[in-house]
Amino acid sequence: MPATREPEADLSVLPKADGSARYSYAGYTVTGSVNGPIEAQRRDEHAYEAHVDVIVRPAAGVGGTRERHLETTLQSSLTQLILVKNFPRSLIQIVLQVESAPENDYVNTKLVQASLNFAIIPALLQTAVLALLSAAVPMRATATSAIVAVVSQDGASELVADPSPREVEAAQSVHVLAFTSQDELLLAESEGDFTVKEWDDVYDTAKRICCQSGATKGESIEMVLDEKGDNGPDMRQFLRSTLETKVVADLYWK
Amino acid sequence: MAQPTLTFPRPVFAKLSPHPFLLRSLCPQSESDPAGRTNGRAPREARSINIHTSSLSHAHGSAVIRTGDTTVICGVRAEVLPVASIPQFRPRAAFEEETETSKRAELKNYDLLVPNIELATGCAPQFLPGVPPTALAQTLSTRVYSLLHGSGMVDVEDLRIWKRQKKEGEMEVDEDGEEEREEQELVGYWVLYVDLLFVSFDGNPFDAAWTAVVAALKDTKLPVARWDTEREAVVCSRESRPLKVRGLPVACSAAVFLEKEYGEPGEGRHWILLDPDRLEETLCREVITMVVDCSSGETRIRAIEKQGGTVVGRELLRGFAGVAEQRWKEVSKAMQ
Amino acid sequence: MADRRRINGPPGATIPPIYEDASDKSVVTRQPPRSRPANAIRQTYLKTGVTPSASGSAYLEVEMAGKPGVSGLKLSCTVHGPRSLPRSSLFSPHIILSTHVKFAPFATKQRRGYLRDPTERDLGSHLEAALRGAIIADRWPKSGVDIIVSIIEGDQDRETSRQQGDEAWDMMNTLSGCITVASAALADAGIDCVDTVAGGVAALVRDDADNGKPKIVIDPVPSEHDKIEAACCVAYLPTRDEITNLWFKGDMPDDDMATYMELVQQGIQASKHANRVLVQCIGETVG
Amino acid sequence: MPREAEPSLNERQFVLQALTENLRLDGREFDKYRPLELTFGDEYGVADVTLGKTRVLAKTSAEVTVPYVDRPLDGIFTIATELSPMTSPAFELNRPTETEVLLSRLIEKTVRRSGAMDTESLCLVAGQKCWSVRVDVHVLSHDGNLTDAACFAVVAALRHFRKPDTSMEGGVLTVYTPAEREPVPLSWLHSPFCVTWSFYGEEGEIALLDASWSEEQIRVGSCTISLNRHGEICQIAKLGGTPVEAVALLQCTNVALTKVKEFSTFLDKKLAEDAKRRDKGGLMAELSAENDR
Amino acid sequence: MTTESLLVLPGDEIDPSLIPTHKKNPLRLGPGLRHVPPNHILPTVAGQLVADHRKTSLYVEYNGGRYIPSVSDLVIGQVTRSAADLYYVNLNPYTPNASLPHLAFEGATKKTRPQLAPGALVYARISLANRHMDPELECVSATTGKAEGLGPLTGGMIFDISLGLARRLLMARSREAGGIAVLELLGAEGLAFETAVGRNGKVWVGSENTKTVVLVGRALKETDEKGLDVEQQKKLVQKLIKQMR
Repeated sequence: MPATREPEADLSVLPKADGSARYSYAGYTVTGSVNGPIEAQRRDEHAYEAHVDVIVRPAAGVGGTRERHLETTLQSSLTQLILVKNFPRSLIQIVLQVESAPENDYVNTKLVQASLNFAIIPALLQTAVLALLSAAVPMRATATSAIVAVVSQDGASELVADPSPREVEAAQSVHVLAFTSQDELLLAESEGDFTVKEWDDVYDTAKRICCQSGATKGESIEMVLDEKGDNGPDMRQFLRSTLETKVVADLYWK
Repeated sequence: MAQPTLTFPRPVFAKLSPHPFLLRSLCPQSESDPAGRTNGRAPREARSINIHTSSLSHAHGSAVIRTGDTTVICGVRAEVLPVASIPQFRPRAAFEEETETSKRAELKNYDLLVPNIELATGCAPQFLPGVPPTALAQTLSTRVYSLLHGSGMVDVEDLRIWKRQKKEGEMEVDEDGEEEREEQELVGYWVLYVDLLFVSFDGNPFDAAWTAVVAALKDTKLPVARWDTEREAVVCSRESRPLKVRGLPVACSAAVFLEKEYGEPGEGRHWILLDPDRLEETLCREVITMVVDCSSGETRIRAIEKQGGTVVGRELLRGFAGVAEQRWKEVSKAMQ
Repeated sequence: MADRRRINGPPGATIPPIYEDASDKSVVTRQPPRSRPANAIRQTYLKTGVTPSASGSAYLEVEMAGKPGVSGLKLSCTVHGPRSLPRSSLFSPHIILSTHVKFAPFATKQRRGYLRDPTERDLGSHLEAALRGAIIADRWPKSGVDIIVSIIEGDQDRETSRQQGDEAWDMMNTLSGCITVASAALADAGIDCVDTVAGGVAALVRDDADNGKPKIVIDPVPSEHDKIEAACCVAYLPTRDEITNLWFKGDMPDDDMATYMELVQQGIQASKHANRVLVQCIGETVG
Repeated sequence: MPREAEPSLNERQFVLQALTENLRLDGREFDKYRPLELTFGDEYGVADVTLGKTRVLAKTSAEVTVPYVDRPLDGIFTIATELSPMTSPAFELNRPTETEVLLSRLIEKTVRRSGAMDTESLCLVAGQKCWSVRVDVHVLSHDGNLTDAACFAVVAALRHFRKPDTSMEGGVLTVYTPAEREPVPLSWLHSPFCVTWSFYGEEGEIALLDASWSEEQIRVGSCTISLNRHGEICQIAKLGGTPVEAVALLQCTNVALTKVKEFSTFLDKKLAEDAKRRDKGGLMAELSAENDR
Repeated sequence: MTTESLLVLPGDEIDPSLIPTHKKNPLRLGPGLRHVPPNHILPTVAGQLVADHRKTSLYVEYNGGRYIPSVSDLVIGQVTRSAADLYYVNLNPYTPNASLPHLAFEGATKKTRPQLAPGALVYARISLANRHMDPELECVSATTGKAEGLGPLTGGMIFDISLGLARRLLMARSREAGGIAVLELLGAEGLAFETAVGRNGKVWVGSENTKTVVLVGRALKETDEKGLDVEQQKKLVQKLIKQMR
């Protein structure tokens, strides 16, 4: 099935959780729930701040080592966004349930995969941020994330935003970057074979996707123009409009 | 008469209030006591690394890595996987030509590389046995696995086991003799179990573990294997051949230490501590790892992992590539 | 069910390499018969403080016997504690020992799994018994100590298991090593013991060389002998002349009490040898 | 882990009082289900089921693997129902609660043990290769009556699922990718469903269908009846609780049958609709979409 | 009252012109905002920034999330157990209990204090709340010594509603300011019932008539979940009343 061209999201889809979101983009659909601040177990209790617990659940099969890795990555990033010091000794629990991932019709993939799953990080992070906003958990800033692959087309290498599984498979390098709403680099994960220069170009593309509406500080526009690969969506604008809808709905009575 | 001042011996200070302890040490006090890390290193100074290979007699390749107080042992053991016992096995059709991508997929889909990291050896007080692998252990294993595949160090061709039928005439079996006269059929693969055991843990596990993996793979010698038609099985002769290992990716990690322990991000000063030790790791949230390979002459980046903070931005990351190159030189020297 | 916390290999089973010469006896190049005197142990290397972050630690290595494919013993041991027991646990007037012995996956000729197997539990309990007799336990009420031995390389010959089909002999050497190395680590941790306990192994062997007449040797290497009739592993406190743990295995005529006693005696001898190494090593670290 | 909150005394008293006056808090009659909705995902074998505020997602997957030694001629068929903290913070991973155990057992009995799927058809090479079909049940939101919702989701997902096509030539097994050959459905024998009654009052004389979370919390007993549209009963589970009149139970079973027939026709309708939808697009459309991406 | 409003997300820069200023009384920061020294004011939640120049106050209007206790909030709690001299009361699930001293009731003495069994409901005011301590409750006004409607809630039924609705119901002029009229409409229909609204997203409804309670509950829930305005609330009430008769 064709993957969604534009990101879509619904907030507060789970009536029982404090906050929740369903996010789908580029073939990924993730539902996230947030509960907290709630009572933390003794082992997770921290005297000065809330413990952020992230659980990633694959659509099929039991979570394995790579889900743990994703959890570690997300946890360290989200802890930066949430004002954890507001809730000492408590727990903020984020569960991210993958509903579907883009399927590669050209291979029969195994259920349990051990390798890092780069492509899914943006979807997970985006869902988590939306769910946190829906749960009105106090945050320092929001964040947006993008994935860019460097694909070599007959010699010349080009940047592809939101690559398909096949493109990822054949890509020279794959990069996931996330920026806070203050334009700081929150997360950077790269894999493959590339140079500092290539990473620099990737950075520009990712930054544009993530921070466009917020900061169009002339992020090397000309480079953008002569790049034929699709420019990818404007994540920050997407985040804003999604929340706009929610807030308007919440405050319908005003 | 001098004021009695309350002073702790360093270890007590370190235990009671680690953050101020490290902070104080990093801030220049006076000429007499220059700024530096509590472990006596300069911020951008890594621990020297010591590599010792083929010390294990039951493994096909092995390495012991010592860097500071971190000691890790890696053993590579090869076992035979007959194609018959690969459920999803599918011979390559004649028309499909073999690409780098297809080879990597083959290596991955048939699980021919199996790395695992064991921390629960009491290598540090927080790692006691009798518990399932911690999130850290699992994360490390995943990172090693991904880098093993991502870096393409091992060529699946090197792990294939063939059944060869001579057209005519007996001739001595030769592993990579691609004579036209013989037709060959893929009968199995070598599976490489890469097991890592931490004997002593003092921070920066990934760099040490990865170095151990690379060293052990370079040390690996596979028995020469062939298909025995009588026994209907893969048999090996005593002589062995070294595993071909492409490139030399080297991992280089650092942690960001913030002046304010509980302050706003971006507030106050910060230090980038290369090759952090256990104490430093507990005090730092933002970490960065860059894997580079300069063996081809030019510097290629193989992986970047930066998370847990917002200090390291584009400029710092660019700069860090230089640091990683330096580290590569040191490690590749140690590999000799 | 595959372990979801580890990276699992292929679903189908993998086979350790089968060597073409393995089948015909002719090529089985047997170990040159034992060169050292019957009452001598192999060269042993012992070092403490290999794991600085632990309360105490030690590393023990027994030299390889001459031929390749035969590994010596490589053990590393860490001690954590004494530390207060968790609130949940019951009151205990003395220190609680918890011993773990784990083979590294690459320690033996068959790749070891990560989950603890019975052999490892046996070794653990033997070790626990051996040490309990040495530690002054009531000096730490309400506290516990963890003693972890990682077997980096087991004392084992690639061929023997096929010849004798019994790992027990190897296990005995391994156990005695565990006892010695743990004892060193305890000393390094400054945990008071009544005496330094050390392990020793003696075996009743039968060699064609001396036309099948049984004789007793200490610190036996199975592959150096045609047949091992029986063996015992003792944990022994030299100054107090006490045995804290004794593991005896094999078959001997039940009337032959003398040989039995002799075997144990020799075990004690072996342990005394080990003890010398131990004391010297501790001496170095302390002095 | 934080414990589930007990209902307040007021709540207990009131809900009972209301029931004796033939009132449910949401105004339903006693034998009415909350609105049941079913949506299929883009890929095969995904069923998203909502029952009021209860929401369950079932995902089917299949891969070729090695059969169990003791069952060389059978494929592997597993249903995994792990409740995550998403369902409620009271649930912890790898720590099955009673709810979880009961749920998985009921579904196991209803779907797997009743031979809803022909597992022998999953065997590819005797003793060597077989299909392992797996359904993962994800409870996204728990507002009561998980069992019925989950069971419905599982059956729907399995019937919607297509597994890769295979062929055997000269002893060589080939598993075709979706791009090569259109995947094929599982060989399905019958569709069982769960219908759960909750009982209230001293003799459990009051019986409710599809109890909500708050109703479940104060029930004195429950009974899950699993059967298919032909009225063949797969299992009945009345696990403890207040004893209930046998006659009453019979009545429950009769009502259950009518409900199951409704479920069954509803599912058939949904499957038909989905098939039509896909036919329009069809695999070719998918591929072209794949290409121009 | 003079208010401007716009959507803010956590960390957004707030246009200084929006920040009310006053000669003497200092700026009062309401919920959803934080002050980052020296002079940054940043939103911490997504919502509508409301600046009240008359009160020189600034806050973010939003709905949803978990209730976080704050002093002088009226809440409905459930007694979990009784200790030597206080009750442990749960305000919302999975959070630590609040404590309610046995003597924090109108005219309560060791003898006369109300005996509350586990599971009993109380309508209370939060007397102490801060991030480092579990909250404390009182069912009597410290100043007047009167209950002022606080105390045990007997009979009736409790319904969960969104924090936003709870806030609106508690507004002085809930119809005008909060756009919520469903309760008074039901009253106008001649239904006899009493309610207690807890800031922690709970409404207690008591009445002689069970039907009435169920009906009020459904009216509230539907209004909340469907986000009905006053007109729709009227229709809803009509519908429900018809159903009941």
